[in-house]
Amino acid sequence: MTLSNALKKEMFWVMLLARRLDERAWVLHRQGKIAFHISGIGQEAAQVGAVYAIKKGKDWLVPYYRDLAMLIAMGMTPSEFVMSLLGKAPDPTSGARQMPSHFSMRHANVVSHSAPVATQSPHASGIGLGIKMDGGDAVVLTTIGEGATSQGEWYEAVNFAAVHKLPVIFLVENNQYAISVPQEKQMAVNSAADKACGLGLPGIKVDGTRVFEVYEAILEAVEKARNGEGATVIEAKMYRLTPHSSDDDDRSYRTREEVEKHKKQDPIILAKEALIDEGLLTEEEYEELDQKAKDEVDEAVKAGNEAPYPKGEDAATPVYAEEVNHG
Amino acid sequence: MTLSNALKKEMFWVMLLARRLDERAWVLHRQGKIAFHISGIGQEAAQVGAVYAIKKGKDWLVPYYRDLAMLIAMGMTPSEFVMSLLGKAPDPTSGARQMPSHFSMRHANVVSHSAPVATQSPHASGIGLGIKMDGGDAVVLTTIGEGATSQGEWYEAVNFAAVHKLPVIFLVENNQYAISVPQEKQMAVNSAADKACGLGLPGIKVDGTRVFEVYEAILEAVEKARNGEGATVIEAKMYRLTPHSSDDDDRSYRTREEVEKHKKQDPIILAKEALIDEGLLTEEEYEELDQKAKDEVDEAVKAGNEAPYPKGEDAATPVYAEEVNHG
Amino acid sequence: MAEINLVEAIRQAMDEEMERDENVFVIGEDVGVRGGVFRATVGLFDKYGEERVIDSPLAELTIVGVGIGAALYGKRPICEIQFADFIYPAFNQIVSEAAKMVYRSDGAWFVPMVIRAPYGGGIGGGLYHSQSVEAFFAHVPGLKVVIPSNPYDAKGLLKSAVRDPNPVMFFEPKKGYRLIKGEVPEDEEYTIPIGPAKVTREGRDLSVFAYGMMHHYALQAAETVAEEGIDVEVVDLRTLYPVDRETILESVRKTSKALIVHEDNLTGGYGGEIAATIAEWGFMDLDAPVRRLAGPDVPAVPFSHPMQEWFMVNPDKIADAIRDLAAF
Amino acid sequence: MAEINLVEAIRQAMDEEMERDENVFVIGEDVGVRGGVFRATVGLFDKYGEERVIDSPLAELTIVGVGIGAALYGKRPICEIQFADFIYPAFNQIVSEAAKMVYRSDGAWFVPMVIRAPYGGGIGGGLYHSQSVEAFFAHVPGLKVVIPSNPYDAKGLLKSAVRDPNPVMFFEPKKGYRLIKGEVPEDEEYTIPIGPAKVTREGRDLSVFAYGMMHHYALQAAETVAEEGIDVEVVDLRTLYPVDRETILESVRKTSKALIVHEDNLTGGYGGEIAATIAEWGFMDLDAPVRRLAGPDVPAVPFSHPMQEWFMVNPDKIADAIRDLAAF
Ligand SMILES: Cc1ncc(C[n+]2csc(CCOP(=O)(O)OP(=O)(O)O)c2C)c(N)n1
Ligand SMILES: Cc1ncc(C[n+]2csc(CCOP(=O)(O)OP(=O)(O)O)c2C)c(N)n1
Ligand SMILES: [Mg+2]
Ligand SMILES: [Mg+2]
Repeated sequence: MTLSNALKKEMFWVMLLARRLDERAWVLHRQGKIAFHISGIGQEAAQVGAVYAIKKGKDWLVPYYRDLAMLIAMGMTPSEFVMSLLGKAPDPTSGARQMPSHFSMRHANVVSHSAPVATQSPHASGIGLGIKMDGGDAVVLTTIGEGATSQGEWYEAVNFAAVHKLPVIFLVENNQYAISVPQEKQMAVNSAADKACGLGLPGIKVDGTRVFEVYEAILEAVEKARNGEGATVIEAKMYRLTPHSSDDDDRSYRTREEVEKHKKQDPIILAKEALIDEGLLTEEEYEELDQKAKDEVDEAVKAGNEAPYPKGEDAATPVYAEEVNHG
Repeated sequence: MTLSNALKKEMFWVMLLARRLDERAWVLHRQGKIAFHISGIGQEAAQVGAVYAIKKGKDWLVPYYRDLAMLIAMGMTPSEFVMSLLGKAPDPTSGARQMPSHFSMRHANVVSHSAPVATQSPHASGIGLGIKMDGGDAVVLTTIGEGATSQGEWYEAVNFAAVHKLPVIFLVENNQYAISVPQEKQMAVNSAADKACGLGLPGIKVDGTRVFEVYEAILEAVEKARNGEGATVIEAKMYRLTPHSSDDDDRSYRTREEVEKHKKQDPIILAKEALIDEGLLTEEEYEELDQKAKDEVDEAVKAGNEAPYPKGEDAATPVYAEEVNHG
Repeated sequence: MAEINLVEAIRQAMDEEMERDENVFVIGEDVGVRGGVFRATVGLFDKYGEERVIDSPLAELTIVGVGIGAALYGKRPICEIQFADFIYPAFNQIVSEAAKMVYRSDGAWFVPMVIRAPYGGGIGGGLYHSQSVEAFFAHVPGLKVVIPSNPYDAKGLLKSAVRDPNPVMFFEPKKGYRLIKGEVPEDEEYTIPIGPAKVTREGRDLSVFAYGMMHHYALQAAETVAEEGIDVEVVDLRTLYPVDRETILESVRKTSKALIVHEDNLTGGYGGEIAATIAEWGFMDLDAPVRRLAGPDVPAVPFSHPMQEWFMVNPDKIADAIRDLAAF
Repeated sequence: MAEINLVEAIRQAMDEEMERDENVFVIGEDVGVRGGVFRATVGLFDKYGEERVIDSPLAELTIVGVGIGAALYGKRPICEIQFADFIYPAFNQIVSEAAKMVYRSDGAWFVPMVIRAPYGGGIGGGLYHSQSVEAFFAHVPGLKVVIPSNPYDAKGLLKSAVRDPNPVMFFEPKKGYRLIKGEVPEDEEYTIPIGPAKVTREGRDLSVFAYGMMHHYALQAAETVAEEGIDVEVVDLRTLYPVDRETILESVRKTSKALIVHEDNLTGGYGGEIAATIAEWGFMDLDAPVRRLAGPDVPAVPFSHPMQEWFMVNPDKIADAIRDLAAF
């Protein structure tokens, strides 16, 4: 399936919107208006490319904390994200219980994420198992950082999916660092995709800075999964262009030159160039889109600022399912 | 290094002694004299072949519960084993606190084993780390069943050893079952050795029913490890000729024909034939050795029967190191 | 009514629930053709097939983590952990994930699942086949912790657990699997609500709080001392978490003396919570110190018989503790 | 004497112990060039090199499991878990292996190691960067559990922990890392024994038992109510396991009233053990119910500020609980 021009532009728009929103979060943090931000800057191509290869509403997404662009692609609005940044009551992911970027969108089959890395991976396999049991043809896309693939949890999840030929795509967003720790201290293989051979399923590498390449790679894996051919591990390689989080100072472990070098591979720039090359975008249109993105982000921040905080005692429930009252 | 004839015979002797001891444990169980036995029958070739490739007293062994023959090769006496079978006070592995076959021999660098599978694997890597830190040239041999390689614990242990190029041999004793569960429900690869490629270290397969082949394979890995070339995963494939343990009834999950077929590959028979073929053993000598083994086992059982049980209140200590009193 | 043993009651509960709801499935080590190492799943593989009775890889994290995923999807997994001692590899999935899902998603996501595990000593299992692990979980909001003491309760509680929309830790006193027998209705379907403790023997002189195998022993001890004129009330806690504080305090109000019994290590064990409950909200009713009788503070039950006996709480030790407290 | 903060005290302890004994090494996530996400290992990488300050893979089981192996070999690992909330993947290694090694080998093998982890809420960390985990471990024979409440103790206790031949869980109140300052001798080397609790404020009217950040707050609350004429004794438990029952009971003997404070969830929390201790062995000294003030029974501290405040125990809430109990 080749992407229509309209879809290509839509994908670019989502990347751009996610980027502007993410940048604004950093600004809010510098202004002292939010306590914490963890960024997806540099990873938008992989995230948007991947999500466009699955069917929204039918397929499942089990994301991790950097997947802001993925969530925007799935329909999360900027203002919903800002609610969680500010810890405001309308935060739809957790009612402001969780830190920002611990995503959840039940209506879109996006599973709630926690902070301990790799815990999501077995869930993806379990969802895949459920789909298989029911004879369905939905697929599960789950993401993780390359560092977190060091957890036994990831290994076990992939192993189970491989043994049972489950419809799961294990996407590793390899941004080359786990906070300060570089890939070579995590693994003795060159790529997280190389781990697949030890687990008996295909392992694919893709350039994670190029949105349409990611799309193609994931789509192939998705189609296989949908056809009952089982799971795939895909590593999208890119670079974390920001510090790990707003609590991090990355100057202690990497040079500015290294970071600057990778800024030339900024996925937004690459996608923009690709669209311009294909004649699908002009500089002017880009400026318009960019302005629109900034405007939407402004709106979102405004809505966030106006929204109320939860009441303290709202935190008393729901601990158990029977306390849930969405009435 | 080729094995001297004397060593070959010694290895055979150890296998035979372990076998007769193991068989006696089954008899004791049938007689109602012991509560539990977990057997190494069928795995002696791999165990003895492996241990003869390391240097006793210098190298380290981190075994698992089936490694009776390995322990005999390391110097554990039959009577010491019988003490643990009977839960008698002189049991040197645990003072009769642990179930039988939870080995430990500190003076021989054999680490204490517990029951939760795969927990030993990270210990092996940690010992390897210690050796490397000190610039030593000892190596660590650690064993595990193929089923237990499904645990994240094993993956993490091997990964760490691979990343740090530690002197550890991860020997997988693939006896084709984890209690009732066959290999294909554990992994989607053909061999636990194939898991190595995903972890960035060599993975070697060897016929685990042939003691001298195992010896050669392990020796090569040991020499690499000693030379600073890092860890190896080795799978020795054989067949569990007995039920999982004295609590198991294997007729529920495998046919008698299947078991009988594998009895033709009994490592004791194969080793005996090899020695006879090489002119190192005659039927008569074999009978003598066999009688000697049975006699030693008789002695051991006698010693075990005569030994006292621990006192109940002996179980109160040592919980902490400062309570240890070996005076 | 038919007399069956504890493990058969558990088997029946699973069978009936699998029959009732096709979303219910079993996953664990050796639960398939083998029917479980304690035979709790015997026959289910033949009846429901390998898709619904899944022999997992030898990995508890997998069992629970995959179970959580399946539950999020809409299934009703019953995860079997072969021995409670082997639940720790799944600790992260249970505590970080299953327990916190409802809260962290503000009620959007549920994890309806049961985690079954045989626990407890006295069966020659040594350090790693004898452990009691309830205290680790009866401290985790979002979980429910259930321990039955007899076939009737086991069946009714397990059926409720399968239907519960929350993760339920269901610990089974393995020593009682064949030892503890009891009447269970044959044709009539029933459930027992998760939550309430139960007064299983009325008495005036003191209250014994126990669960699982120790509850079974407590009833025996109560009979023994009854002959000596001590009238013991026995409360089977059944659901350890959330705690049924009301039933506990009501009993203390009546007897003014409390003895808590468990086989797990004393310090930091579940008994502390019951003692604290009584010391805080039942203080004015108390006529004597709140006593706990529990396993000693050594790592776990040793293998060798005399040592095992030394470790284990048994009816005699309970009777002694009752006499002691009654005499206070 | 120099005034330093809590995290600097911890850094100094590690530095001094690494200097003293070349077998001591540090392993954890981001402990190397980054100096730890809380900066507890700053400078150690430059001073001792990457062989002794090891950036582990992102895997807590690895950190602890490899640490155990190294300890068996003869090293003295200090394992850093980045947040206590992330200790669960290592639970099996800690509980099944480290804790049981001495006992199961009848004293042949030791595991001298320290597992450090920042714990506790009030820092905007939400559900997974705020947890208190001490109750899980203060129930496991073979472990020692230590929680310092000030720089002086932190340094002295951590040095003892490194020298201890047993596995020591060392939980650090992260909210106090920079907030809690105190005098620490500059040139003079000292250690503080693991085991004894400490009466940090003498008083007659009631005893408050606390540790970590809550001990810091308890002292503040005691000062507040002192102005109202309530004379509070404060006991810093410091070593939670094994429990120093004697110091606790001695204080109750004196004051006859006990309030236990922790930030972890109430039910099944560590306070239950202290309350049970007092209700059993201090019963005759009591003039009032044993009170516990603790976090509510919800999964963990929520992120949003008002909800965090609702969850957290603070000096005002402690003062209120003191007034309440004093008035009994
Ligand atoms: C179990 C666990 N341990 C530690 C952490 C702290 N932590 C959060 S993110 C992170 C690094 C993750 O690196 P990687 O998996 O490569 O993902 P990235 O952040 O680079 O996208 C660490 C160590 C955690 N969240 N969970
Ligand atoms: C963590 C854990 N889970 C379950 C068990 C119960 N158990 C003991 S041995 C065994 C099967 C082991 O199979 P494998 O690793 O292939 O070794 P084998 O016994 O075949 O030599 C199981 C499930 C255990 N000991 N530890
Ligand atoms: Mg990364
Ligand atoms: Mg096997």
